[in-house]
Amino acid sequence: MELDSLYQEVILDHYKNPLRKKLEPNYSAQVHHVNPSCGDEITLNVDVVEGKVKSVSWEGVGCSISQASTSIVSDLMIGKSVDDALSTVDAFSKLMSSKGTEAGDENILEDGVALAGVSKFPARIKCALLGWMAFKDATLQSLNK
Amino acid sequence: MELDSLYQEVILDHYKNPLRKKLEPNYSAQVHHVNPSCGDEITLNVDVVEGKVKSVSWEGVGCSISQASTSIVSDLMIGKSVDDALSTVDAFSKLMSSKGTEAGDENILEDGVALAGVSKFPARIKCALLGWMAFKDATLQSLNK
Amino acid sequence: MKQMFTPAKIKEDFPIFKKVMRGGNRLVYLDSGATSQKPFAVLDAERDFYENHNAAVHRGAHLLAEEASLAYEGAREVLAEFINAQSDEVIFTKSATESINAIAYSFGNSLPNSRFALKPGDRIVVSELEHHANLIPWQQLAKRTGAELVWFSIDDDGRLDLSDIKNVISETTKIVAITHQSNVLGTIVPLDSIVDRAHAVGAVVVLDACQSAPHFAIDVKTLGIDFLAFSGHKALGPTGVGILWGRAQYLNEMEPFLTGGSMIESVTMTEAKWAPAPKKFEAGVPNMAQAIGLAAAVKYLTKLGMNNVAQHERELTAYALDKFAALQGVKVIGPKDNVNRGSVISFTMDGIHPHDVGQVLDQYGVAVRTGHHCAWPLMKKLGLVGTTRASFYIYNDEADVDALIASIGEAQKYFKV
Amino acid sequence: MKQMFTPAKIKEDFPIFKKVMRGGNRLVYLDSGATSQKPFAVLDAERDFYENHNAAVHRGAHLLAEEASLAYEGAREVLAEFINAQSDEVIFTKSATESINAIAYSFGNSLPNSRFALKPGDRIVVSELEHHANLIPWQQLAKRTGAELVWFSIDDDGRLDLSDIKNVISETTKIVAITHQSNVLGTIVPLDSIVDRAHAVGAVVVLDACQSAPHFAIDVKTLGIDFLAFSGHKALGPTGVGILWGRAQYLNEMEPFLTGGSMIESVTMTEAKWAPAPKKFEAGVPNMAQAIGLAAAVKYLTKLGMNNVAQHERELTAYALDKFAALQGVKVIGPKDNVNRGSVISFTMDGIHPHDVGQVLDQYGVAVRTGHHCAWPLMKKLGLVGTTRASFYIYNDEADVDALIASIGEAQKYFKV
Ligand SMILES: Cc1ncc(COP(=O)(O)O)c(C=O)c1O
Ligand SMILES: Cc1ncc(COP(=O)(O)O)c(C=O)c1O
Repeated sequence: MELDSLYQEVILDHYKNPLRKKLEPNYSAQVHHVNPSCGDEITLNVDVVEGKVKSVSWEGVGCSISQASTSIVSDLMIGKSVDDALSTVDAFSKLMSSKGTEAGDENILEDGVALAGVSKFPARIKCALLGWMAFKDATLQSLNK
Repeated sequence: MELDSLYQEVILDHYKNPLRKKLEPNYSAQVHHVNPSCGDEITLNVDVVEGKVKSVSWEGVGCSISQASTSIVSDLMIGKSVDDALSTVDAFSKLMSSKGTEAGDENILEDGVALAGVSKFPARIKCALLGWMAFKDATLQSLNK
Repeated sequence: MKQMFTPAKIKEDFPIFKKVMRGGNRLVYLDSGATSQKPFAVLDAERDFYENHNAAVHRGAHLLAEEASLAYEGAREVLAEFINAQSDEVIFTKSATESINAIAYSFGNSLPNSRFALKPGDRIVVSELEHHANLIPWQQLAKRTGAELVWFSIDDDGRLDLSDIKNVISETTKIVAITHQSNVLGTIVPLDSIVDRAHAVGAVVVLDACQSAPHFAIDVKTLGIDFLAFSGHKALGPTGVGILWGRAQYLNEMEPFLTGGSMIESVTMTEAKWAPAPKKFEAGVPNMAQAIGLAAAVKYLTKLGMNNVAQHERELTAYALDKFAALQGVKVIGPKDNVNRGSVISFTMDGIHPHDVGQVLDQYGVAVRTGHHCAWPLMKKLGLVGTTRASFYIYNDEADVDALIASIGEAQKYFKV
Repeated sequence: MKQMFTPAKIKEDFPIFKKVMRGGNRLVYLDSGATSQKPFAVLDAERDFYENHNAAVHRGAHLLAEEASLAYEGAREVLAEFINAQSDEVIFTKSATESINAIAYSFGNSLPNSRFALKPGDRIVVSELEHHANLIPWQQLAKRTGAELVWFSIDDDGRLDLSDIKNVISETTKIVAITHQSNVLGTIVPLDSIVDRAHAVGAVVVLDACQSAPHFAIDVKTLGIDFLAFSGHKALGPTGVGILWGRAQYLNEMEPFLTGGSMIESVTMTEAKWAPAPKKFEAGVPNMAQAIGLAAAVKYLTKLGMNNVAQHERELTAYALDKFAALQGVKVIGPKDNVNRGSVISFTMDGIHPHDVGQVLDQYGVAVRTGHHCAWPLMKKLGLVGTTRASFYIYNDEADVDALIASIGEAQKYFKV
């Protein structure tokens, strides 16, 4: 069933038990992102210290894809250098626009590869990207401070 | 040929030698009417005296149908009572919307019946009506004075 | 009459029902609230125009231009009859969205001494039920003119709260813009008291009929409203065409919205005078094929009979509401009884986000809409991120409802809720 | 390349050429300047959308909505490529008229401190060649903002007089809105000096490409303009769709025009925030089938090759101008040489009004346009009530020109001039 390529077990797990879903009081930037076509919203805090992502935390409402994806990106980025983090976001964006032709590099994206199937469902790509774009935005804002 | 039902000899005659095509200095109302879809314009003077159309005169540019029709209406109305004149306009309007099913009453419309064929050419009905509508407008304005 | 109404036969008029959906399923189209499907009659009418009569209307001295003009003006007459209006009161726009913006901009363009001019202290009234298309244009008009935007609230059942109507529609109110039927909840708005009060204070009533005109008979004279807007694509018609109706008297007084060719009486380099309505509001070469297609659509509806359409949808909604009432973990949002409500059912499911519900339903060929349905303020008022919405039309039947209910069960299984 | 361009074969792609005209004649369609005919490819693309993929784009979680969105956004990419733009710079409107009004209203809506805001003392520049669609919206904008409307004159040949360009495009100029090719005379406007001067004073250039985009290759980057508008229906596309292109940077800064669904970032009862372009400028369910049809049209054109199209029309125009030069009592209005002119020929006939010319031609199956061609100020400048206009396109050939010339002779016989 096509559905199974979208809703991998990993995703449903993250959805039921999202990681880092509690805003940390310390952050270098806070962003609020919305998916205007479905109404999903998240607030995401990033704390960048000395060129490294020290913490990522978030709050928000959304579908399983956006919640799981935000959970995945938040956990994945902690400890990475900003450069490394941003290129990881790029790798994920590329995967999302692959129309199902790519599987994603598990060394780079870790649990993120479970979202590969989303790229076959154009309407859901925005859901998967919500958290990643929020993270990117917050990280860039941190740099500009 | 369909054309011949549009361009009766009478019409071409009126077109080449239009009647009353010189503005009279005495008038009870002057109107300026335009056919915005083709740019034809006429100025028409009506002199209504004691409930009778004393004179009709005009100037303007336009196609053979609008020029001939204005010539016809101008000449036809002189001497008529206002009531008679207005009901003659109505008879002509009705003829124009008859889609070629009516020939027109020659006792009422005189040369105007030559325009009966226009009703089969929807794009030309406005041309044929230009002078008649100007006459009606000017006559009604005369009454309101 | 009823036995004539056979959705299975109607489906045969709609080519899209041959489509094979995900999982090899048939199409269970429950998204007519977003856009309806199109019968052959509409596709053929458009095509006939292009193949045999295509020319710019009101221009050109040739046979094609004549035929195109007759077809286009004929379409206007068909639409006028559909809502019991005069044909020179019917304006073809590209959509209901354009229709509503046209009214708002036209009012905004009017001279200070005009009845349509708004100024600080004047009031525009809407409701919490509005689709963005009947909200944001008024927000913007209020902003441009300094007028105040005020709204009717809703009660827990999604019905308008009219208890305070005298204060909401104050003496300073110039415009009341209201939806006829909520696209989210199906609520049908009681117009009589609103129209009475609006007219008592000298305001005009603008009706968003997007969700009503396709579904039940509309008579603008009986309704007593002043302007009406709906979209062709929700009424079996082509995309790219909408209707704006206004009382002749108002249309004549109003300033135009879009300016350009064919809407003028005369033009110089610095000045232009306007043609009478409807031309004044139809600048440029119009959406001729779409207007003609929409006329074919309303002819199709009229042949079915709008009262039969309404009855069919009412019965189907009753059937569906019964099924929903029996479901666990599923909540209908909006009126739960079948009184003054249309054939739109919004619902939420415990533990599954609407977007995920829609996705599972799609796997079973069931096409619904999910999200805020362009009525975000309503969602916020209801404390929801979104709903899943099933909306019915002439081609739907009980088997479609059964498929919906079954796929909801599958979603619960899939998400283990 | 040239031998590939066979109008007789192209005609076979256009169903309307089977039409039998008045007097039993074949259709000699010389009115593409008003609207073009449509090939099967376009009609089939629209129909395929309705029959297999119809749904509201950007909404709904189902397969049809996905397919509709992909098709619609795919159409945007095709159009972007056609004019060498980025796809998020391409906005689907209902017509060129709407496109131009959208720019004018968007500027009018901008905040006082915006680069697009106009105030008394600012200047908008147009030309005497303009179609009403590229004149009245600017008159209205000038009226609403207090800005001054100024224009380039034309010389006796119908060419723009740019000798005074420094004064016409003054330092206070904010907008230069100009036609690329006159729909009446065929004059192609030299853009380089206009764009240079406009940019030197900080003004934006709005190009009315209605008569150019369908007929020769357009590259917005090379032209250096800031906004461009054209209509689909003149470019083999369906009615009810137009293109508005603007530089991304400007679109991002501009206020929206129509407001409603799908163009927002967020909405409350009192406030709305806008989505990025192109969505910001596409409120409501869009004209999906028409956008997709237009994409099929420009694909058809691209396959022919826009340079081949231009060359074909140039050769046909040369052939026609030669024939016209040999006629007695017939005067070509506008450029008589075949340099910087398109495939539109306006003419007057001694002793016969254009409307009567058109009528006689129609009797011979020759479809032309007559009147002021929505360029009334130009007519007045030329001292004419109107002209008869023949306009050529890909499906026309020398036999069509011969039919035109022969029917002109018949008109002279009929009216005995
Ligand atoms: C030069 C020019 N500009 C603008 C327009 C307006 O286009 P439309 O009526 O399709 O909006 C036209 C055609 O009518 C035109 O020829
Ligand atoms: C109630 C209501 N109003 C307005 C609209 C806007 O219609 P459109 O997007 O066709 O302009 C819609 C549908 O989208 C609607 O349901």
